[in-house]
Amino acid sequence: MATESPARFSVREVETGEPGITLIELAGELDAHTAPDFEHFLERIVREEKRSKLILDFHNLEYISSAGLGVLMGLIEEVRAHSGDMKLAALPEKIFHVLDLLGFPVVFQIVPTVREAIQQFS
Amino acid sequence: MATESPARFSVREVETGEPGITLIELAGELDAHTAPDFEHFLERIVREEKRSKLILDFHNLEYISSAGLGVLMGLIEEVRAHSGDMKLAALPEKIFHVLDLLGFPVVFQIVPTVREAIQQFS
Amino acid sequence: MPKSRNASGHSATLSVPPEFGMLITLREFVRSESKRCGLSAAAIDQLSLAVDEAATNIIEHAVRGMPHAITCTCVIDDVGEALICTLDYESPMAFTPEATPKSDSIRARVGAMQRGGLGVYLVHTLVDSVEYSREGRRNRIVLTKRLNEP
Amino acid sequence: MPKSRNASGHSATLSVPPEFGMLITLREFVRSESKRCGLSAAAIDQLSLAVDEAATNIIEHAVRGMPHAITCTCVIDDVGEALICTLDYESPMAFTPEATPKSDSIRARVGAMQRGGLGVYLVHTLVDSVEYSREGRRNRIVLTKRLNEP
Ligand SMILES: Nc1ncnc2c1ncn2[C@@H]1O[C@H](COP(=O)(O)OP(=O)(O)O)[C@@H](O)[C@H]1O
Ligand SMILES: Nc1ncnc2c1ncn2[C@@H]1O[C@H](COP(=O)(O)OP(=O)(O)O)[C@@H](O)[C@H]1O
Repeated sequence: MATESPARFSVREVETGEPGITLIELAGELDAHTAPDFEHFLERIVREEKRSKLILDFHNLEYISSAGLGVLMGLIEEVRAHSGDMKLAALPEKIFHVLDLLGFPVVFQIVPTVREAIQQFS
Repeated sequence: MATESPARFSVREVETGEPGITLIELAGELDAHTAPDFEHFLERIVREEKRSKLILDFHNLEYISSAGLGVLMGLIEEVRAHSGDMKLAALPEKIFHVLDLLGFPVVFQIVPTVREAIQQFS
Repeated sequence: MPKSRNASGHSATLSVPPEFGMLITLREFVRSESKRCGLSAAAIDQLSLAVDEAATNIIEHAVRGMPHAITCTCVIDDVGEALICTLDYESPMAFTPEATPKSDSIRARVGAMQRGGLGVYLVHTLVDSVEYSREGRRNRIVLTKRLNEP
Repeated sequence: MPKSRNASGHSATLSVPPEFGMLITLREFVRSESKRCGLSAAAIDQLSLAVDEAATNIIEHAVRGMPHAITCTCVIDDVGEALICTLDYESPMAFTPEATPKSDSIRARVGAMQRGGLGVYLVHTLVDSVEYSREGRRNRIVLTKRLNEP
């Protein structure tokens, strides 16, 4: 059944010009339906391509449920094991609320802007 | 049952500073449920208060169905019989489309801005 | 007959009591389903207005005050080319408009400042096809909107 | 038992097949109904996330692949103070979480980078009350969200 909207969630890599830093832009709604796409995307970057300085740009993310948060949880240790990190940048307020409620700021670096996340890595 | 949202449709009079001209601002969604409110409001102005130079500001109107258009149809002749008019101003494009489809521009003066509607009356 | 398998299994169904206060719920449902199915913004506006007009008529002329819900489903057709939106309701009488109003007669009507009579015209104008059917005591109105406007 | 009259007559009911792809439809329905009922923007976000988490669990742990729809209704309670959102589904087994997770244990879990186990906590944290019940083969989860936050 062709009932998938192409636009409800997307994840893509964006050039930063900074070697070694990977910027990933999320957009739309990240729920149990779209989390597997997100997970495959991140797994390829972390496991196959062994990249470990990751910035996730949440600016255009409209929604996240625990299914999406689980993807972050599932890969953060691996990234850190390769001396890298996964920084979460530009969180819309309502998305920050959800992460905050669950204590994510203790584990994840949450950064106001992508620019600052890049500076922290450089 | 208290299932009414206060915010789904509103109609109110706005001061213009121009004596004899009545500016009415519509906002929200005008459908078969909210059309009676709109109709009572307009009837009071036209029948009880005998005002006849009316400008309807559509700028904040998000939706209109034929039930709302019926209200306009039901009072336009009366307004004109009192040497007045009912001008429709600042229509959002998607609302203009609906009126245009039905030939409303033949009957109603549709004016780009409230300011121009006021000038036409003055 | 509309393809009834489209109204089954894999789509969401909204059911609303026959009250005008539920039209907004119905429109929002059609908007969110047709967005999910990939309709353009203009097509979403057209389809949700068509469904509102059809449902307004169902409530006004067929079932207001009756206890039976109106149900609505939206699904993509089997070939992936159109969204099929079905309204289904119980009614003592069948309904099929005798003739679909023509653009000229609607414009003449509006030009003469006659109130009413715009709903059925809008339904038929805003979507690509409209089918009416009856099965037992239930009427069904099926609106089809192509995904790619011609 | 939840007041079952609230799930009847005067409210809209959405029914969706138990598929993750339907979560967005469910959220949009809860959003539009709770907006119509006058919930604040923040409360709408919280309730729709709570419903999503509860429904995700229903699909994941109870009914995925089964033919039965999950139904959802949202109504204002009799005194006009809260929105009652009910999820209802057929399942071979009852479900009531043994103990609601506490904030500390969730934070410890997250701090230890353990994946999962956040859904039930979110459901209970984001709304004012959660009731679980079973009637015949149907489970019901009733989420209550106050209209005026304390
Ligand atoms: N679902 C329906 N059931 C019964 N009669 C209907 C239905 N829809 C439309 N009608 C009939 O068709 C007529 C034309 O409808 P419409 O074009 O919407 O104009 P209006 O509702 O303003 O009369 C109605 O007056 C009514 O008699
Ligand atoms: N509706 C349900 N039916 C059956 N079991 C459920 C249901 N909801 C939750 N559970 C059980 O509760 C556990 C905790 O759920 P949750 O907090 O959402 O975390 P997760 O789903 O990540 O395990 C689940 O693993 C599952 O065993």
